[in-house]
Amino acid sequence: MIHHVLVLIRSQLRNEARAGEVATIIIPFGAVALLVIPLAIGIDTDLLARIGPGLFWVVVLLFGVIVTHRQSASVDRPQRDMLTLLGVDPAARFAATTIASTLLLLVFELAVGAITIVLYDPDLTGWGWLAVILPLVAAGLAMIGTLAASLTSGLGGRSALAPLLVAPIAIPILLGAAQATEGLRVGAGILRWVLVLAVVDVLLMLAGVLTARPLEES
Amino acid sequence: MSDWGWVAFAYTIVYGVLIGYVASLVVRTRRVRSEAARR
Amino acid sequence: MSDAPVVDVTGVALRRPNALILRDVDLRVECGEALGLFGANGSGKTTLLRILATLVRPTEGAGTVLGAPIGTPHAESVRPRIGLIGHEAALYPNLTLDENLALVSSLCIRPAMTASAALAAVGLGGAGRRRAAHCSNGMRRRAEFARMLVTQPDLLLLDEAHVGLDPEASGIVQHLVGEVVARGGGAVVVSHERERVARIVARSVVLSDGRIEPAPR
Amino acid sequence: MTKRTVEIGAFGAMIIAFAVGLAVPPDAVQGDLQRIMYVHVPSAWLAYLAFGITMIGSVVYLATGNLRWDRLAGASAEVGVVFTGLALATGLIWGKPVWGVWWTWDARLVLTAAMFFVYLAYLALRRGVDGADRRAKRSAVFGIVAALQIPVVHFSVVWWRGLHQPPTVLRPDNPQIDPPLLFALLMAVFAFTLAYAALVRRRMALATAEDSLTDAPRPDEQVAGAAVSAPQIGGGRR
Repeated sequence: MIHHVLVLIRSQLRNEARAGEVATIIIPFGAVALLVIPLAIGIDTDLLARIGPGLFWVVVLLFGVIVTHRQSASVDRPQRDMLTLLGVDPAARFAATTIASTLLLLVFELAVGAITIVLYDPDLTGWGWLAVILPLVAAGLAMIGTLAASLTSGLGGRSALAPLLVAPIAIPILLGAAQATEGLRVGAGILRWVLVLAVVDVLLMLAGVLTARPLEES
Repeated sequence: MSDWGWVAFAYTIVYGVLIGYVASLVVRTRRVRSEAARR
Repeated sequence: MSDAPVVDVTGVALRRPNALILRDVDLRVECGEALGLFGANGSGKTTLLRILATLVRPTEGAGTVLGAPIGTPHAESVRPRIGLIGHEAALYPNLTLDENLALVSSLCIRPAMTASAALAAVGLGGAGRRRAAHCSNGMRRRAEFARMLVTQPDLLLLDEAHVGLDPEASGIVQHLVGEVVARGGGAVVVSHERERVARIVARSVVLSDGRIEPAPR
Repeated sequence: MTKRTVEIGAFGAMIIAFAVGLAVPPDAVQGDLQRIMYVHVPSAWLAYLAFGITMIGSVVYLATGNLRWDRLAGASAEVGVVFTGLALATGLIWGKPVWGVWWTWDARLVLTAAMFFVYLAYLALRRGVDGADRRAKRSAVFGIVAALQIPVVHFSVVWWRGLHQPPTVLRPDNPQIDPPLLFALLMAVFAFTLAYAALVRRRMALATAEDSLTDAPRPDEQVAGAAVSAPQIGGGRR
């Protein structure tokens, strides 16, 4: 099982590295979003510095969904049949796709984060905590996105439906992440918000593993 | 708008939507029934 | 392996929203038998193959595939012994043929051949470093046949086996089917090329009106 | 209880609740605007109840595979989205004269809005999937994921906005609400809940009829492939 997961992660990441969808399309798209927001709300550098982290998380949430729905993660029926017949457990497939997406989302977060720092000049007090917060957010988004992708696989209107499934469910992730960074800025405790993120991740992991089989059969 | 105006507004929306929803259920049920009868 | 038939299903029906795909299918494939399956476009051949591969649960019907009752969790245990080639290739487009085959052999419980040996056997030894997306349809089909050499299934299910194949490549189909038959397994070959199929199968049936009928001679 | 009894009871109770809500004296503090609460509170209660029922239906469906539970989940979600929408709308209408703004970032408001969108997503998913079994499985999975997340959404939103004044009704030792007004509120909750039950039953019956229309056998049923015949051009049948 673990062997299967590792093999699948490697081939998914390699597939994405060659396709380059995250690096050449999704990251630039997120960067453009960060660039146009000040054009719409005005160039008040103090204001931008204050809302920078919040905007960063919004961009991560909305554009991160695209990362989990990249072409290289979509498994068409022939590939899925092949993996099933090779005896790959649906839960192993969920785990592999989720972990691969988590790693790519981390890359996405780092790239978009760097752009946020350059454009908005936010306060970076306590940035060491990001080493905990960023992976937790990436994992949560990856799991929601992977679940949404398998829920909508093979349906018409899939590309429009998946983000609608993800966004409201991801509210605790957004709140947890945004409040944690806000807490860092004002020097308040952030443990509670890190805990929210961790709980979300654990619940999603349970849901993903337990429902992989019924989803497989549908 | 007076207080009663706001109350009337709220009640109109609530009861209007509920009546509309009941009507839509009735219409949809009828449509399915007639479709089933046609077969 | 035992002498129980490789495939033995009766009364298989499959209902999908607004359509009945299969009505009442009885099908038996003995050990060491290759069966040709014909039928018009849209008659449900692909779906029947997916049922035999335990990937689709029939609405009605019972029977066994490789000894495991279909539609039960038990059927999952025989999946690694089933090989299915559909009309679309099950390849990751951005991985090379080598990498695709290596993926299969590392997921496979007991690979019968290395990835590169299998590719060489189907005549793709020189194309191993090409990405699947850059290969022609015929090459992708050959890569799929190489996958069968790696996994060595006891039940071989070939959908539209001869589409896009040059004469040499149809020799591969003949070899694969002959091999599985010699092992005492079974094969079901779906194709529209009746002459070519007749050469490799012992018996043929037609799927028509949701039922199996003997093929007209 | 037959379907008819529930429906007639719900209808009667709604009329009584409507009349009582308009007849009771105005609230000491809020005046006549308090009357909006007689439709707002029961709608909000049903938003939660409907979601709970959807969750139960999803779990039991996945455990048993009985499509009845899936229909219950789907019906409850559809009726729930109506009441959640009404709870939001009446909340806005109450907020404008009382607070001076339509919307405030109150924890309960944000939570209700989030639930509304989760419901909408759930219904959109149901509409997108063909076939009763497939639809049931996928929507049950989403129903469970959503149900697991709702408490987390609840706590995170509450923590985000700080704790708010708890509901004032459910404290029998220290009643802060006049008996007639309390009666009007409880009557409304009772009537709306009965209406919810009647609507869910109707919706389930409709779902059963729809499923039997698409999935059940028909005498003149076409088998796959029957729609394809020999071509008219190119020499016909080989």
